[in-house]
Amino acid sequence: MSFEAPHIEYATLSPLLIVFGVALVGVLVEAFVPRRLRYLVQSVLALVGLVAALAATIWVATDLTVRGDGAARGSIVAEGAIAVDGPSVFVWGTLLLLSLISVLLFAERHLDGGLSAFAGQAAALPGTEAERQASTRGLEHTEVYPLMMFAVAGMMLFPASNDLLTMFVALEILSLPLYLLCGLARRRRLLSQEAALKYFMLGAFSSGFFLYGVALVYGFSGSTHLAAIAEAVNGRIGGQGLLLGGIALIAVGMLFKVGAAPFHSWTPDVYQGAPTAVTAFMAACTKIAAFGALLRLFYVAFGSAERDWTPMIWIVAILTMAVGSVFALSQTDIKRMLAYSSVAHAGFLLVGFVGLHEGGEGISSLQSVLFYLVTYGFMTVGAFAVVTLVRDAGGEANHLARWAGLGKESPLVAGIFAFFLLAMAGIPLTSGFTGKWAVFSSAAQGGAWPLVVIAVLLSVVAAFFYLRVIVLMYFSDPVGDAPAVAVPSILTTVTIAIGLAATVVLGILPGPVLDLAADAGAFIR
Amino acid sequence: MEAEPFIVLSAILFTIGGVGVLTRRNAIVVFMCVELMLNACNLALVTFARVHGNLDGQVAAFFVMVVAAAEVVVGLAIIMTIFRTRRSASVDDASLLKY
Amino acid sequence: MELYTPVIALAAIAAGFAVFSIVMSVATGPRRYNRAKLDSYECGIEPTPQPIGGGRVPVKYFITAMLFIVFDIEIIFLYPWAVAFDAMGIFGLVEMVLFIATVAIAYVYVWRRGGLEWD
Amino acid sequence: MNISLSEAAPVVSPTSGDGVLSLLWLIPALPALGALVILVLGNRRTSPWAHWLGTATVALSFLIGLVAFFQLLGRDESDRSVGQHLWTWFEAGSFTVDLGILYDPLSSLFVLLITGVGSLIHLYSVGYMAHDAARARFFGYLNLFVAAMLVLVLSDGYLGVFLGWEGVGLASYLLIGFWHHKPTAATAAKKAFVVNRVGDMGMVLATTLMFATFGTVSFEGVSELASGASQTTLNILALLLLLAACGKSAQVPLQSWLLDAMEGPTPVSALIHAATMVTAGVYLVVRSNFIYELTEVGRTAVVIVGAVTLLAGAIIGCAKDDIKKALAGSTMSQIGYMMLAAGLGVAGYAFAIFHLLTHGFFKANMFLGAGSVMHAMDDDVNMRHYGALQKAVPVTFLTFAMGYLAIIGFPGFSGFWSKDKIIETAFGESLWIGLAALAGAGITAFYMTRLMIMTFLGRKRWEPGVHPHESPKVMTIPLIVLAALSVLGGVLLLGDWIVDWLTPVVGHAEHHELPLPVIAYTLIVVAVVAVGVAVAWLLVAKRDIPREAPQKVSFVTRAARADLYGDAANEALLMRPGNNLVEGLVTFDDDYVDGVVDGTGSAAIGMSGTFRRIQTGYVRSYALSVFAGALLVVLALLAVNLG
Repeated sequence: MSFEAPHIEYATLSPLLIVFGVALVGVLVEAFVPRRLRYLVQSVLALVGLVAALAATIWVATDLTVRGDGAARGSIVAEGAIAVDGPSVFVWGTLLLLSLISVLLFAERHLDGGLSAFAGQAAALPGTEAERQASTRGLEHTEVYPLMMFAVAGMMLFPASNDLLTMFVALEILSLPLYLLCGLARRRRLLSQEAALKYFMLGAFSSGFFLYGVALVYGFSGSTHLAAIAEAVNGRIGGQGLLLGGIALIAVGMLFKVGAAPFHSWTPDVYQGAPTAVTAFMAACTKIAAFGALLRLFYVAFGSAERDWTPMIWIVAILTMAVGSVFALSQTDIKRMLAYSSVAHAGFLLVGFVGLHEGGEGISSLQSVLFYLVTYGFMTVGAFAVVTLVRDAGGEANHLARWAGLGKESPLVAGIFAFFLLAMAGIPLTSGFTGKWAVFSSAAQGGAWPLVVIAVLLSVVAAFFYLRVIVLMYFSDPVGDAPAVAVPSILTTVTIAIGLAATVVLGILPGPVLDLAADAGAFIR
Repeated sequence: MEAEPFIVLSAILFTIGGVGVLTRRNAIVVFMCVELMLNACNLALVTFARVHGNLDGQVAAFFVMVVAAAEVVVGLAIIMTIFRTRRSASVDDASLLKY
Repeated sequence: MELYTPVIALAAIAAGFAVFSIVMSVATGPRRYNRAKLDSYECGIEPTPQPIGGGRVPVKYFITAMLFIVFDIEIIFLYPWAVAFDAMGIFGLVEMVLFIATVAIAYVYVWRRGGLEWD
Repeated sequence: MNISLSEAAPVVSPTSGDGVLSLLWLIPALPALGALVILVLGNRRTSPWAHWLGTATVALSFLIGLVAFFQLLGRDESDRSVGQHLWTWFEAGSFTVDLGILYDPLSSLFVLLITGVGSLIHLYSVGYMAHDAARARFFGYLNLFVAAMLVLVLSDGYLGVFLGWEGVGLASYLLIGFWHHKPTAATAAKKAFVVNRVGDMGMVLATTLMFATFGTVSFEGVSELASGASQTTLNILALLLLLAACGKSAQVPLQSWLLDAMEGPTPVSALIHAATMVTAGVYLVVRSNFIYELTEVGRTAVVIVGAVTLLAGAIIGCAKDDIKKALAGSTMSQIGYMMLAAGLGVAGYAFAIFHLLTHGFFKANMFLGAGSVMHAMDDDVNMRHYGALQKAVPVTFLTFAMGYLAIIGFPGFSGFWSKDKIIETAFGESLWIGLAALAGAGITAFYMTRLMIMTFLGRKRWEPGVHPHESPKVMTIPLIVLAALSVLGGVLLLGDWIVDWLTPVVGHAEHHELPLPVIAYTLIVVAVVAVGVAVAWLLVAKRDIPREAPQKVSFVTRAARADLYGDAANEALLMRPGNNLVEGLVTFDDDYVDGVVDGTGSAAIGMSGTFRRIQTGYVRSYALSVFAGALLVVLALLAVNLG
């Protein structure tokens, strides 16, 4: 039996390896560092690790090799399992930046009397003596940092996977830590645990679909490599049923992760129940990673079956936008409303997805979706960061009625939040507008006219519920005692400031980032 | 070797698992149904590996087992915390978050 | 089919032996019961009392079971690795050391945080 | 007259500017700066000086605009289109979107109108809002509006126009709802926003379509490439732009918000809902002449919308007892005239703009006059409680009378010249259109005379305890200036100046041969107007005006009082298909959100409230939806393949 040692390109994979390494070191820190030092060590470790990974990403990005006709740059590494190309690196950079500002939210201890937003002791029963003690002794789960780093690593691997098996493993690496993180809220523990249970059950369910899809596609093509699948799809060898069934089931798994209707039902419940810092992180980063993977899979592997799956994406896109926009209208919880808003955003992203795919004149789908993801990520983290600030005696005041009159209470916070909402609504001079413009344009260029018309229509509806909150904050009087706006430490302040700055800059001068997205070029095959 | 019966069997197992998730109340049983779905996938993968005469599917089955085990660890932990708080493992009882 | 003949034969013999010994012990053995004999069989140690209210076990067992899964998984990869060990040479060794080290990190965490202490 | 008499509209090809013309960006930047300073520092900190800052920035913009205008005047006719590149907004591959300024004869007139009338209204507001605690914020919003409006008219592409378009929408929303403690004001603001969003959709779609068709959205690019597009594309583009224009300019069928918008402070009604913002639709159509010139369908649609609106607005104006709503109906009607003229093509563009300018003068004048009257009558808006005010508020009366004479088209006054030209051109196009325009003129004369009589003449019908007094100087000076402009606005037509001035933008019209000599049309119009005045005199002045509106009235009056069932029609026609969502949400929002705020969340009704019950909270039902979704996806894939 001949055997050749596999070749691993460690340098090219360094961003991934750094994040994985930091996660492992984080576990060791939990094991050996004394309790009082853990918070400091863990948060600094996570930050340093992410910065290092970001630096490595930039280094990798400047060093991508040009392939073929020059449309795509990068290389396939780790024996064909991972593709480090322009889009991968772009997504990595975005993910790392957003994770950086999310870590700051994780580390915030200023809002709740010196305690973090995470449960003191997850094993202690809610409402018992043990829980109170854990709280008074200032216990906290610093495990959240390594968990988050594992999730980040999975998110980075997901869109870079060049192999269905790697993709499945990445999907689980990113999901499992998130399930746990969702259940670790310090306040409203029952809701938090329920969110974890729901997310886990449905996530496992959907990954079952994904896996069966993988099995079918493997059955169709005889390989799990995207390139080999593409070849088989192109030649239409094997059974059509296997391929179509496989595409459909894989799509289910993917669309579940991006929160597209009718696979969105977990989104509002989980976003509401999870600790807000975790919600911010996963709302932004999971969607980015999942869209990256969705794009790679459908463009690279199933590209030549495009005629088969485009109508399906149309239906899902329309349904998603409609569900997100309409359901958001009657929400009374701010986090639920933002969750539905993120569902609607997934719909708009899917509109971009069916456009002109890659390359060509004008804005390609890939470019527009990547750009939209950046704008979406920053405004989402920013908005959720603001949500952590509005509090009353029971923790965060998430009921919309508690936000009434915030404009008078704290003009600055209300103003910033209003700005994020306007951005999500897609008002010009905010990044939301440029993002929507990009995806709609690419869809229009791809000839998806009816879809663009519907999208514009539904974005009008969507604008309405954002407006509702603004009206509530400015034009209504507070009910009962007004909620206090907690003064955050520098950590949350920095997060909000970065989110705000990105939203403004990407609205006024989207050029550089659009260029970067264009530079990312096509996927390598 | 005829592959079809195995694929049909795996599809049947997958469906049983899926229907189990939809109909059973106990979180543990629901979870077992999910595992059944994953194992149905394994059966399909191994069968196809045999059909195509390469090892990819078998390797994939190994990884799926690992992932399933990791899922068990995480899942049971979550179910247990819920059970300790609520004294019930029914998935229908956990429905505070809605509308 | 011939491939399976020895296996089937072995299975048949094993099953036959089991049935034979049980039947024989029932048929021939003396019947003198005492309390210890009626207890559950626990390898000679004192049996843990049955929990009240339907067979619930302490959470301690849960952690042990979870830990078992960690090693269970390790075996899945060790087995094919062992088969191909000669062919892979030093590369295979390094990779497996890395893999086991990674698993060990989780193990160390459990150990340091008291997961292995029974009481 | 140097342009050949070709069919196609002139291509926009700006040259670069120098001197003052390189400072054009300051025109919108100054009010924007004012808005920024006032709104960021907040009401409390800026209240001592915010009103003067607001007024000064707009006045300064006016001065720059004036100098720039004369610079432009001094240039060659072929050189009167100045472009200034500000920054590259988008750059994606071969395709870029630049934001820049296009200063040409058309935008120069708008700049003067907006900043000129804007300064006067700012000045007026200093007095009008003197007792409002949030006066500084008011000026912040007002500055924001002026800045956005200037962006709208100075942009060199549709995306820039859209930017301003959304900006004025936002400012209008904020200003209508300025007294948001009044529930009617809050509802009106919301309604305006929603209806405008419907129009905005047209704008977004038009822009996207242009981008997809031409690869550019600049006026320069589109005007150059438009003739190469297919007829269908051009038709759709024209209709989408018309939809946008209808929303902003309150044209049928999107007219319903304007009457409610009168809930805002009166200077807002004067500036935004009479003189400037509502004319943005006309600007859009005239600016897009290179598209409308190529599509018969588009122009016909514009003409029909204009004709219908001008009659509907006039009829509504007849039945309103609320002085501001009567004026709002009149605004709709007058904008209908402009639309009508714009739809007539090259022959009408210049007159549309001409009427837009004169209307800006006299309608702002009358709105401010109405504000002055309300000021005197303790904010009562019901004309049945007025009467015999000409002695009490003499300056207001005189200035209002100038506006009145202008709007009915009394010979010599500005409105006479502009309206006469439109009617004449309409007759040149088609007899029926001409008759509609003529009838509109008669009805206008009727309701304006009614308004004059009920307000200033007749006997006192004042509420007890009301002691009318003339407004302070800071309010009457703008009135006097605007009155003068209402009288003299007609000079723009001297020697066909405005037609020649706009020729580089809209092209030159061949002279139409009319069936009758021009003077005959003028005489007919004057006669019809005289009849309208006489009828009003007989029906209103000769009878006693009851203090309560009579209930036993004809069907027509009832219909007009109900805004010609505009809202009802909206519900019936718009609600069912498509837009029902949006409109329905307004009511839903009122019921539901307000309910939540009041702490009575149980008031949840409406579709969203019903649908959200799907989200049961049970994992198993979610799993079911995933399962169903999986089936849906599989079926969608199979259907494509088998079908």
